[in-house]
Amino acid sequence: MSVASSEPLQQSLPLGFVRGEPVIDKPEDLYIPPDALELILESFSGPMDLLLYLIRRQKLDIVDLPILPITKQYMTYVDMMKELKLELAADYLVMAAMLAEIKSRMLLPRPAAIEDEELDPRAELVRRLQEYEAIRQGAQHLDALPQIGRDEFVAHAHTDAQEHVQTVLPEVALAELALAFAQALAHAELQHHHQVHREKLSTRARMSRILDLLQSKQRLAFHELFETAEGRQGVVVSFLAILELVKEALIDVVQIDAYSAIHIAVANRTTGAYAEAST
Amino acid sequence: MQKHQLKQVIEALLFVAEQPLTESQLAEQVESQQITKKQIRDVLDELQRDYQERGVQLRKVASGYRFQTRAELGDIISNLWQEKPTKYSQALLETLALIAYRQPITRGDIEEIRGVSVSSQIMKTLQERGWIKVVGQREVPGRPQLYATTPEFLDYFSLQDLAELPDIPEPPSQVKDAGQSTQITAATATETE
Amino acid sequence: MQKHQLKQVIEALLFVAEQPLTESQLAEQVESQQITKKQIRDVLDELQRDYQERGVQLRKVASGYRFQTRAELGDIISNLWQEKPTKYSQALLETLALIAYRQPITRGDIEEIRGVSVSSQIMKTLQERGWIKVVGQREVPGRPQLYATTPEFLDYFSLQDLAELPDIPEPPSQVKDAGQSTQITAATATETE
Repeated sequence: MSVASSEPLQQSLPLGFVRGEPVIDKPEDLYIPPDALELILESFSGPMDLLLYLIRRQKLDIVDLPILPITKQYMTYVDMMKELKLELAADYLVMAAMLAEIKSRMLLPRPAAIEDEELDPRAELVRRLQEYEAIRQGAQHLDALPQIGRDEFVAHAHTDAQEHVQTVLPEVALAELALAFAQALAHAELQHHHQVHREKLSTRARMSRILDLLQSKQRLAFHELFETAEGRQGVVVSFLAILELVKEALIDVVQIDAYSAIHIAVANRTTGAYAEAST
Repeated sequence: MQKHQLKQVIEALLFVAEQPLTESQLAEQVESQQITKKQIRDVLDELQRDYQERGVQLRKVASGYRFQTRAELGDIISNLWQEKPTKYSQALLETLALIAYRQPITRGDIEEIRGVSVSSQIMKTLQERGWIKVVGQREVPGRPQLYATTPEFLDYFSLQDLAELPDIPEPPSQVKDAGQSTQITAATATETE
Repeated sequence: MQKHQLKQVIEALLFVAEQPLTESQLAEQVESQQITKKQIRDVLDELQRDYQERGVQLRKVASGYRFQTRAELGDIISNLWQEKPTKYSQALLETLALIAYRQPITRGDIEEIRGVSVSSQIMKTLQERGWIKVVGQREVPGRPQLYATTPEFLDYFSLQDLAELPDIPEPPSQVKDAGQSTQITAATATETE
């Protein structure tokens, strides 16, 4: 995760602990390498974090914030950061200015009449500190919650079920097909060339069947194309289909001698004279 | 580590590992705990028994142990990945309609009527679906293939023969031939516009 | 479908689904079998009991049910991967906490409380992880975007809803925002003000 690398690590790196409180003050009598101090100062996630740390360290009451000592200490840290030429976020200076302003307003004598809590110059800062403290707590809660990939892992089993997935083929309704045909003709504005009738369709279907039969056999005896079971109408349809196939030069009708059996065969390409213009 | 916990660990590891795990790999994961291979094998045996009748089972495959779903559940489980049925494009429907109503017909004929080229994909789809087939070639230069519909096409639309295809509303300019339409009883509700 | 088989199917589905599955989603998977939601819920309850003491457990999180490993096994299991799990920065956690506990909230609100400008990188990371999203705009000049957390955020922390987040003090209201509600519920996530 890129955050870890792009954001400075904010975990405190105290010099040590005294009664459970991290010591990150620069003790007067102890030399701290500038590098270490830098790490400490960089570990604050912002001015509110620093301010809250100073208050907590001295067990001060946020609500009755002693603004003078806090401001003084805050400035000491900011000066240290400047001294170490840390890339001091402007936010720290904004806070410094705010503290200075509150301090000066606290020093001004106020008429007793309008002295109430609402007008305490510290009120806004106190509110923000309380809310920030609550949020810090929320952040700790989040960090402590079990996290997927850190504490808990999603369980998976192998399956070959994907092999059972069937390709679902689109459905088509008959009416859709008829509509599509009408649309195709309408688009082409060729309606008058494509008269479709029931009779004609039977003929065209028979044409397909005859061609299909000729796929497997080179030649078919004429009588093979007629089925008596179909009755007179079937004979007519077959005959019309043969005529149409001949007309479209798709088949040849062959008779070797007079009175010999008539055969039909796939049209010889040399004799094919199909006219595209027939439509 | 107690046996109870070892079993939990091995079970959890098998459920989160991307690949099957061998006994050695499992032993490695818990190595700091001084577990023998024998203990691991015992736990695996026990887990196999525990899951005998469950929806997932512990199976040994070539590269190790893994949990996998019961074979007989494949059909039902595959619903998870089942795609929603799609719809055919207008181009495909028109192509199919032209083949149905005007067969036998070449691709060139279809293109001429539709005024656009017919994609090979459409012809392939229709052939794979078993609805159309080549029934011959037209004996003109290039010998274009002639397409027709198949019995499967009729079956799909519950037709006995092509004559049962719905009649198409006739163009306004056409003079209706009363004698030819006497047999038509099916609804001819489709409209061109 | 017999109850025994229904249980196997649901168990298997939960182990192979990419995402947690809700009762409705499970019902949909077995819909052809005419199973009631009540039956599904009973099976889920039973499965939760069955796995109580196992290495993996059936947990209900914001977007459904899923099997996941016991929290206390985290250390051993994370050994499976070379990479250490991401450690989130204090700044990111504070930003996420603000959005989770005080949603819907603007970037300006976050900056005011944290006292620092919010890095775009953090907002981007949170959005890429799918943990936060824009749910509206506050109707003030500039119409700043309001952020809220998502079900994925809850899933990540194995929570069912925001009410399960550990409590923190309510925001002090003496200076402003006196009317702001402090109730955190899942419903706030969809509020757009």
